[in-house]
Amino acid sequence: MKKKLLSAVIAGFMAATPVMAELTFSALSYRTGAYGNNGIPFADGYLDYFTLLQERDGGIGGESIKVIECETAYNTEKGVECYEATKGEGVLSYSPLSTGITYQLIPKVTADGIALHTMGYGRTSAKNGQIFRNVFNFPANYWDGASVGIKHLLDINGGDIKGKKIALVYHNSAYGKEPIRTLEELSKKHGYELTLLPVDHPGQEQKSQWLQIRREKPDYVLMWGWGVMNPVAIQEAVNIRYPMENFIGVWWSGSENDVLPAGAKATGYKALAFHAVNSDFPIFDDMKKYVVDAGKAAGAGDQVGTVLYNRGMYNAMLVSEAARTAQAIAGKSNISQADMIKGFEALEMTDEKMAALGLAGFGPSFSVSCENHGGDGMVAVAQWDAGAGKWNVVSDFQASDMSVIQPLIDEDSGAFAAENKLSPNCD
Amino acid sequence: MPDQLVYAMEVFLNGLMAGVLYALVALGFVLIYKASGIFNYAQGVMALFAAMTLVGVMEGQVPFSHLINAILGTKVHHFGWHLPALIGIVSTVVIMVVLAWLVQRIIFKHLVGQEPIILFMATIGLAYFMEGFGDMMWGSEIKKLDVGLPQGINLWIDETTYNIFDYGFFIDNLDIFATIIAAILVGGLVIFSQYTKEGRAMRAVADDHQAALSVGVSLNFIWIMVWSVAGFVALVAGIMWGTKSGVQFSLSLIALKALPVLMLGGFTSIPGAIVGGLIIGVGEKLFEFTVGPLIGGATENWFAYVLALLVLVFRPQGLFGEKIIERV
Amino acid sequence: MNNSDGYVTDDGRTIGGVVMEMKNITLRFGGVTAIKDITFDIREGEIRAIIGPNGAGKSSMLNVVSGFYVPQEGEVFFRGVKRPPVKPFEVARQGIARTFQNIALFEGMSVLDNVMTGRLTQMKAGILSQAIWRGKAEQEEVENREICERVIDFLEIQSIRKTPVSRLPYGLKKRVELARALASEPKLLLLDEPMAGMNVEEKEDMSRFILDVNDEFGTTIALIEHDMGVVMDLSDRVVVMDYGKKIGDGTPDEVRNNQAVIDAYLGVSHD
Amino acid sequence: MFYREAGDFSKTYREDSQTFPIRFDRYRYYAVLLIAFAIIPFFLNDYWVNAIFLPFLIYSIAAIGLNILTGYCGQVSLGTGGFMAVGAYATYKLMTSFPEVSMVVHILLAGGITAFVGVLFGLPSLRIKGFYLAVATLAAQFFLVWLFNRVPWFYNNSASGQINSPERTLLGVPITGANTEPWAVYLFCLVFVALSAVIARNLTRGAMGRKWMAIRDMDIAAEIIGVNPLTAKLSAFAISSFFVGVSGALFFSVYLGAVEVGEVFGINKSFLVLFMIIIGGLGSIFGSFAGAAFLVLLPVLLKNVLVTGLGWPTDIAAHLEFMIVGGLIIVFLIMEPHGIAQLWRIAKEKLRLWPFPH
Repeated sequence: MKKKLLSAVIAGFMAATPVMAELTFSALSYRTGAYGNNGIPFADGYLDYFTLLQERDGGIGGESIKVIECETAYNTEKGVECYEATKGEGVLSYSPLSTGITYQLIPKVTADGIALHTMGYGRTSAKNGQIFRNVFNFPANYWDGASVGIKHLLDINGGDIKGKKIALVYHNSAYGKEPIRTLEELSKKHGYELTLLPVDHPGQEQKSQWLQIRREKPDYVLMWGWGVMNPVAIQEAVNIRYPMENFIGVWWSGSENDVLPAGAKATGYKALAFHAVNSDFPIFDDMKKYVVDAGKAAGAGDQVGTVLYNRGMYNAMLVSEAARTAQAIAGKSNISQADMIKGFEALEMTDEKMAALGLAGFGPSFSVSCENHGGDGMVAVAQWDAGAGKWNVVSDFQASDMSVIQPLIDEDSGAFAAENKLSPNCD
Repeated sequence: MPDQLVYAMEVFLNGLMAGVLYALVALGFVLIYKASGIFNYAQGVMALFAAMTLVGVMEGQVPFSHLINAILGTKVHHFGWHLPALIGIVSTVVIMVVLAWLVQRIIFKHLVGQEPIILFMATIGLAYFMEGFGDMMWGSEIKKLDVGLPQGINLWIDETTYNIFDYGFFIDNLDIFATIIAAILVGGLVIFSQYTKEGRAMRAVADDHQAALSVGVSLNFIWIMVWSVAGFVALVAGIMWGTKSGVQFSLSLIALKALPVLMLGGFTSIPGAIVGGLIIGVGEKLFEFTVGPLIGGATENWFAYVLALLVLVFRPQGLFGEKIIERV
Repeated sequence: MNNSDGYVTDDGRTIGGVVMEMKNITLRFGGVTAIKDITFDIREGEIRAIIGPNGAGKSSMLNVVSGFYVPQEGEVFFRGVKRPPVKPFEVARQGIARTFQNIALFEGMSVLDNVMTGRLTQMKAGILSQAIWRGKAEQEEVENREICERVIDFLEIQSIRKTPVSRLPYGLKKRVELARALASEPKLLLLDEPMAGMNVEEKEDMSRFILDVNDEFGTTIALIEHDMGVVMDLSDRVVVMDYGKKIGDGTPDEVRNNQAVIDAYLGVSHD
Repeated sequence: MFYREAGDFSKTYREDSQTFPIRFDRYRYYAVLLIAFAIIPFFLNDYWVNAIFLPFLIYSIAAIGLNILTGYCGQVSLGTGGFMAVGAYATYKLMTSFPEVSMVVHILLAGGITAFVGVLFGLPSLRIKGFYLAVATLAAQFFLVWLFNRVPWFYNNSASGQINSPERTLLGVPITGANTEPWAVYLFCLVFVALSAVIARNLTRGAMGRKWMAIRDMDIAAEIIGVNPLTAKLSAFAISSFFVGVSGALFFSVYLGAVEVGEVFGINKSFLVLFMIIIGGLGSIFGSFAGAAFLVLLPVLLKNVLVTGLGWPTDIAAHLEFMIVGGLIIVFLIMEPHGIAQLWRIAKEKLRLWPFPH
């Protein structure tokens, strides 16, 4: 039995022996499991963008693109298997789309010298590139999100939220706990009062939390949710008639999947975003022309233009731009994994570049450096309009409050450095 | 009256409501267990599957479209029709009956007379299979389920309680509705089992397989029937939870909410399931309300189990089972 | 016949003093009284039978002796010491072994392992020694294996040593159960209907084994049996029960001529 | 022919009660050991170690542990994930608190701690039976996960709530952390696996094992022939949990290196290990290995065949995996409730007689 399987595995494994001729990227996606319904649009966007480059431009800098998709089901072990299975093929960068898997891969990619790009998730303190040499989490991380969320509240309150009551409804996991520290620091600074409301996975049942919100009437509710927790929370908020415009979710709580089940009453719900959340950009015409209509779309092809699709696409765009940068630096089109890291480290996203890509204003302009792998933490606020069935960005992209965040980052990355006997350096 | 007490009352009421939903899921377990001694772990997945099927039928999804497209390279997704809820529900019931037949025919026909634990494990296997099968058939995207159930705060209760305590209680219309449905469902089951031939046969089987056989009751038929009824209960539960949270993977986890209910109420007693459900619902909500803040909240996942565990340690037969006398 | 010291049976075996004594035992299940004020004793080396019609309370009596049921009233003396209400496994450790009316073997294990379970009370090796299978554990294993093999030879079940008991026919299972009980080298052996459901040959074998056990190892035996014939041939003294009461006690001949017993068996109406 | 035991007699009871009474089996066993220890290490790369061998070896320990409790003592547990978490967090606390102490010590201690916790949650088994107990063990599962997620002390107050295993060396060779060599971690785990298997085998073939099996087959009879159910059941819980704890410790420190409790040690873990012993074979050490190998290899195989081979979408492969695993559970329960181990046994009995079936 076992022997037979083994041989079959060998067969399957051999079927995927390294081909270094092209630029290889990995898509550690999850289309199944508890979070599958959010993983699908992201994966589709990520894959479609590369397909677009391939179909329209014949790849990046003349090199054709190969993307290996690997299903992780948001499961760390599968993630490791995917990494080990694909790294042999000269994959230039990984985007695991799971905080858990990110923590798996950080030591591995460090040892193997491969770039790891975690956009809006993962280990926040990886922003400190002097310690996490080949881990990148631009353009924004959770602590930026928390900070900008508070900034938004400051803006709509004329700069003063002293004595306001703010509740954080969070997924009771590593991911959900991320913003707590930042919010506590900020509450010291701005004098608001923070209530923590954990919701255990999966978050199907949140009556207790929302009854408490109804009783204590916090002025604002922030949410760090994921999966089914989001629609349930928004539904409950609607049920208790909580003013939706005072309810702000992180970017992982701001997709159509989350608001649609609650119907019309969800209008006004806000969510943070570090990229555009609708589909009126020139690139989508190309997307339609070269990918969807050509029948080359990943998945069902029905997700184009949704928030998570855009995020996947944005992620792919940043990765491919990093590859271009790497090609420019290396002076050759067929770049190595080491070149790719340099590319990430020197990446500059200017408005011109974005415009040229048909993505004018899709995301903030920012630049990466060795000291700063996290970009400028530019985050905007989007609001849901159930009538029109679309999200609208209602604020400018604004930077997070580094005076609060930087110390936290130094602390955490310092701890990591000490634990692993690393010395910060940029050479 | 002190606020905390008023709040506690509100929490209590909502606990009752939540308990009804738990009981609804537990009901499916009890039915099958009574009639066939099978502890059906797949009940939760059945609820998910039923809800998926309902949405799929109503929205005119093409079953297995992913698979078909992958193999044939086609791009089929929708039939392009939208059916009214009633038709959807009816056709889903039919599908659940077919499912019941298949389950009995393919699996449990071959496991008659096995120890309970083997049957239990078999249903875990069934649960896994149906999880994959359901996703394969309808896709794993989240689906909005709307069969026109009312949802949101009940204003009447809000006002009346406000006039009494000058604090308006929050009761979700959906929960009230669920309670009514559950009541009707239980009433229906009682009538069915008391006054119909099949029902009496079912009770006979529950009491004693051999005896039932000897008076010419077809076990096979009864079991298929029971699985069908359980499938129907699953559909109802699926609709309730699906309306709350949309139809998606996590629906299957509601089975985990029902297990402690069963341990409390005993696996064989329908009233037990209901009372057990209410106790768990109220217990976990009140615990979260009182003790939760002190120990950091999110206690609901384990409270029910620990409570059930403690009860069992002192009453191994559960709250409603009768004492077990060991003999050699 | 006085209870003070032993006596000599007609086949010349000397029976010693009292091993087990039941004084005024009363056992109830809820409202039902299964045993009413029964007193009798079992002596060193004798074969003692408890007989009576169905529902007379024989099995309950045996369960009291084996400590599985604790009587509401009365005292149990084992080798002169009053026995406090104890757990069944403690009784077993005092050297009382039994078989069961409807076989209670460990179906998942081989014959040998089943017999070896009879030695569990004697195996004391520490967990570490067992884990590495060295020293005390291994030595114990071998010693006890030898004892068990002797019993296996004695009961002539060598050939099925390694067979899973689930595959054995009824008669053999009964024999294996007896082997398991004997393996513990009991001071008192209780047999609950050892010949129930056996054909004549099997019954004869079983009777032979019981007698052999008694005079090879000098084991004291108490047994319940329906079959009057068998009982009368086997046992030295007989207790007769009916409706939970003792209606007769003595040698087979005495019992045979006891009017109450005759009534009980011929079913004279009780009034 | 191939498989002869003719002229292969056990002359002493010691010989007869050894693990492989038949010479042929014995030799095959030595051969396997030789290959595992002396040959495989030279042919390992990251993929084979991290994707196949480490999970296989570590799950084998967990399966052995659960098999002792469920397969030998008949107490079904759905708390395996929770107990693995205990092992993992115990190691984490130990290795960060006492960096200088050897990992071997830490892992064994973690096992011990888990054993203790296991006994605590095993106490109800004295009153609760069958799947009432199975469901009751879920209390352990959910409570432990909640606890490790809740109390910052367990993850040294790290910002993320994740635990990371820092680099530790054994005899100068790194066995945890980023810079480990495939062969090193493989051998490290293999040693634990081999020892676990031998110990488990010794315990189950001796007095302890007979007590457990007696309780499993008929607890009342067992008690009447002198088995103390308290000590028998609790010893099973303790030893089972010890192995599960060790596997959890390795799972975190050597295999994954970083763990978030809810995600890695959730209820699915409990079911996965349970499936391993059902498919592999209840009450069989070999079955524990077979089951672990099967469920570790199956997904990889399916992925390679369906996705890499046939180029199917990954989600379909994932769905199929669920269906196949679930289907196999059922098939095994119907066809062969004793799993792969039993099939293997039957095959051997056939081989013994071959080519003369009578």
